Amino acid sequence: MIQKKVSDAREALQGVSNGMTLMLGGFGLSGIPENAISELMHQGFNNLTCISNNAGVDDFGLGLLLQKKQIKKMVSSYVGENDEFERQMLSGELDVELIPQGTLAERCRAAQAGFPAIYTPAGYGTEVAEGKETREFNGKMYVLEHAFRADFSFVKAWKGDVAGNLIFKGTARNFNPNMCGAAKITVAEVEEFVPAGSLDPNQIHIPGIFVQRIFQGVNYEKRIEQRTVRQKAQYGIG
Amino acid sequence: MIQKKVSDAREALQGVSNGMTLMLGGFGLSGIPENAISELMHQGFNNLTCISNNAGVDDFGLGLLLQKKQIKKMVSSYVGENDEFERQMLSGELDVELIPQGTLAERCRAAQAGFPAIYTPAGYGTEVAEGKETREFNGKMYVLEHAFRADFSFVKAWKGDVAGNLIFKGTARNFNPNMCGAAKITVAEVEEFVPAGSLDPNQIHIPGIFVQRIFQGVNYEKRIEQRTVRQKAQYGIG
Amino acid sequence: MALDKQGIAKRIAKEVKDGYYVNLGIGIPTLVANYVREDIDVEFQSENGVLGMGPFPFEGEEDADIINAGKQTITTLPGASFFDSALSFSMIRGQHVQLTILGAMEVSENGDIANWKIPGKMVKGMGGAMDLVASADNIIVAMMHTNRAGASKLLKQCSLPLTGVACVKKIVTNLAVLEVTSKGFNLLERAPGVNVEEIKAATEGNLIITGEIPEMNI
Amino acid sequence: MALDKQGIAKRIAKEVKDGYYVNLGIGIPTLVANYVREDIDVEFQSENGVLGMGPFPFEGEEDADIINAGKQTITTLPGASFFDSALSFSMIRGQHVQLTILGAMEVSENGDIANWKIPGKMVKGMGGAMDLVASADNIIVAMMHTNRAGASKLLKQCSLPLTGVACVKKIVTNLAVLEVTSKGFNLLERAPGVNVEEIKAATEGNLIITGEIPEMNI
Repeated sequence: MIQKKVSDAREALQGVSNGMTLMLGGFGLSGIPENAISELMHQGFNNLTCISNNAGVDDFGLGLLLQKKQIKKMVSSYVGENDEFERQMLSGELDVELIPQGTLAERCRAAQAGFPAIYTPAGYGTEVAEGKETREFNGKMYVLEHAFRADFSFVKAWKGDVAGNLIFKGTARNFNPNMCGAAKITVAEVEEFVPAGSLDPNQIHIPGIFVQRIFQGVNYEKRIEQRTVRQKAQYGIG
Repeated sequence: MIQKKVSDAREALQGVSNGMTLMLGGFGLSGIPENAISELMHQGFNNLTCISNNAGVDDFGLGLLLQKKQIKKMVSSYVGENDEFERQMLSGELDVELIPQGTLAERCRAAQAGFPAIYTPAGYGTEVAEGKETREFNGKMYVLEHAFRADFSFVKAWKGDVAGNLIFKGTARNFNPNMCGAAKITVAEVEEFVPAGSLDPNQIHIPGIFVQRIFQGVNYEKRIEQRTVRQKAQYGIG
Repeated sequence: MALDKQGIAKRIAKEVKDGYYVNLGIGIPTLVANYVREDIDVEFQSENGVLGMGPFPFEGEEDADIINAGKQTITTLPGASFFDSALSFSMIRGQHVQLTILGAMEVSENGDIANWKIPGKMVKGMGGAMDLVASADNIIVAMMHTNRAGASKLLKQCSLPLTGVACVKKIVTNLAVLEVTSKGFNLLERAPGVNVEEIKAATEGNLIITGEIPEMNI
Repeated sequence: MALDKQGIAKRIAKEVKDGYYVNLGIGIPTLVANYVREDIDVEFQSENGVLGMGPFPFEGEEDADIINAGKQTITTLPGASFFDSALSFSMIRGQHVQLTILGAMEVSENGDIANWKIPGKMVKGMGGAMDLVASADNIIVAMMHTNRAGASKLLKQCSLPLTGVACVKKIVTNLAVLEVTSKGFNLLERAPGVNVEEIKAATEGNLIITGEIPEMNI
């Protein structure tokens, strides 16, 4: 078994440098690589290009790096819920490329799977397709979108083992599996580091071959963005 | 929950007719939809185009349909291990399109995922690319390959529920997940039909949305093509 | 009387048919789930990676790992599944989702939709909306007929950056139900107590009125 | 003395380095697994959907659902995983597999390989070979230096339909180890007891001999 374990976020980030392009998993604040983001902040890298569906909130997730102006460019599909982000974007301090969510997922997957580009109908006829090649197939129009090229990919999984095998939980899965193996080096942080051989080979979401480094994450906050609930009393319970 | 259960292979095949294009899961004889193949044979459909990685062996798998000359054309990556197949192909009775295995998988996945075509490096410079569009990306040459268009997709899973959710076992998974939702109608047969809600939502390989009909398969033979073993005695065991 | 948001959601719920997989956008569309008939089988997909969404969790049972595309904590129903973003958009792009309901800032008479950007003012991003409208066969827009300034949102041509081209099939507003045809907005139903003249006045795009327009039955 | 198939496999096993994911083709390549040093960590991938392949099962423990690309019953080692064909070829096309070892009917001096078809005679198909050779960075061919009729399989140009173009990096035969360079086959090692003249005689393509050619150490 090929060993991928490193001791912590610090070791996992070796080789990261200013100006790099990073992929970061997560949807909203769910499934984000909290430890990697925190370490990126502490080490103070700047001029980063971040490919991530969202940009966190003001004081959590990628919002932490935005506050410290470590990010030069964001490639995302949705960046609401972040005032500092909006300020930097409208003032021109931050370069932002907004792309459709499915396109974002598939450009990651293309990099993972060795495809140079894909044809998607998303964005055809909109400003997203401006300057891009378009083409008709079977009477429908598609936009040519290229695979991402990133230096590091940071993902967060629920369980993982020394071989780098990963299992995700619920909707915290989101972009994380698609970003594994989509950068030169993929770093996975996990909530539960499990003994080798304890994961069912049939139930692994991402085989270790797509992961170069894995570590046991610490102090997960797992903040909830929109806490929506029902009252038990209303349903005659409890 | 949307209900997908049908009673048997007979009901699952309603709408199949002569001349249709079918996808069939399996690698070698592992994970093939035995019940669907058997029913296709009994109902005697002919002039079929079959998209399947292999063509079975003389007396099992798709070999059963070949023997009865029900297949007009095979689209496969590897067709060894089948003498009748070779005879029909060399005599010109059977039309055969051989394509790289990864291209086969991805042309299924493209149909499932709504992509019209993909660029793959496989087959560039070979007769597989003859007459096809090629293109350079980042200094490397790629061949444009189109998504399949099939009428029915027949897959075999290990476990499934009434919602059409599927779990596969071991390497019997192979092309089966990629063919789900890649045809107009996807029919899944399962070894174990389990109660609704008994599958962990986190561990479903194919969500039911990709499956139109599901049934409890019967009499699985699960024939082994190459029975390779070690003797326990040789290792001081048993 | 014009409908409120709940009323719009109620009317749209009638478009949800047995056996449909449905994707609900943020805002009014989310409310539609509350009004779907209980005797039909429907599953809700959320593009962040869940099929078979249920209601909000009971207080204290929220799970940060189980949310919808609006980042709200949710639950799942029996038969649910989780999956990654690529597979989620395979469902959408591959047209496995039968009905997409989303909000809009503007819709044009040929079915263009704008709902993701107000240049210089508001740029939240398109999220999954561009993928949804580019692929879905059946798109219903849920929105108010006019904006806060009272201007029509049903236009000859959209003034805001587009989300998708010629894709909207039906629109349900606080005033009316309309279908997009090759000749413009075909008025199908009036909100209870709203008359055709009010709808005409609130619609900038070409409005087609054929015969008696029935009142919505909700 | 020329090597037998086991000998070829033994020599190739020395090319397998710590941390490599390796895809082994059918035939001689399959034997390589038996000779890899035990003190290094290596994982074998089989394109039908398994990573972390182990040895054949003990008699009576075969499972029809657990096979390799040669359709042989296998076992898995701790850390193994199963996956679908699309993900399997993502590993291959995406260059996550470090070493590909496969057989060939012909190799040309520029690294073209032919191994899937003899027109009019044998058409088994390419299986995953075209994907493998089109994407792998590091491809080693394992084959006999000459065919049954005694003709060289290391040619100026392949006569059979190609599997891939300019992709083979190294060749290990019963007679020699050669690397493919821009000028032809560079002879690196001789099989034990085989002399350079024998290799010359068995090689139709341009053979580059620089200095003393060492004997293989296996």
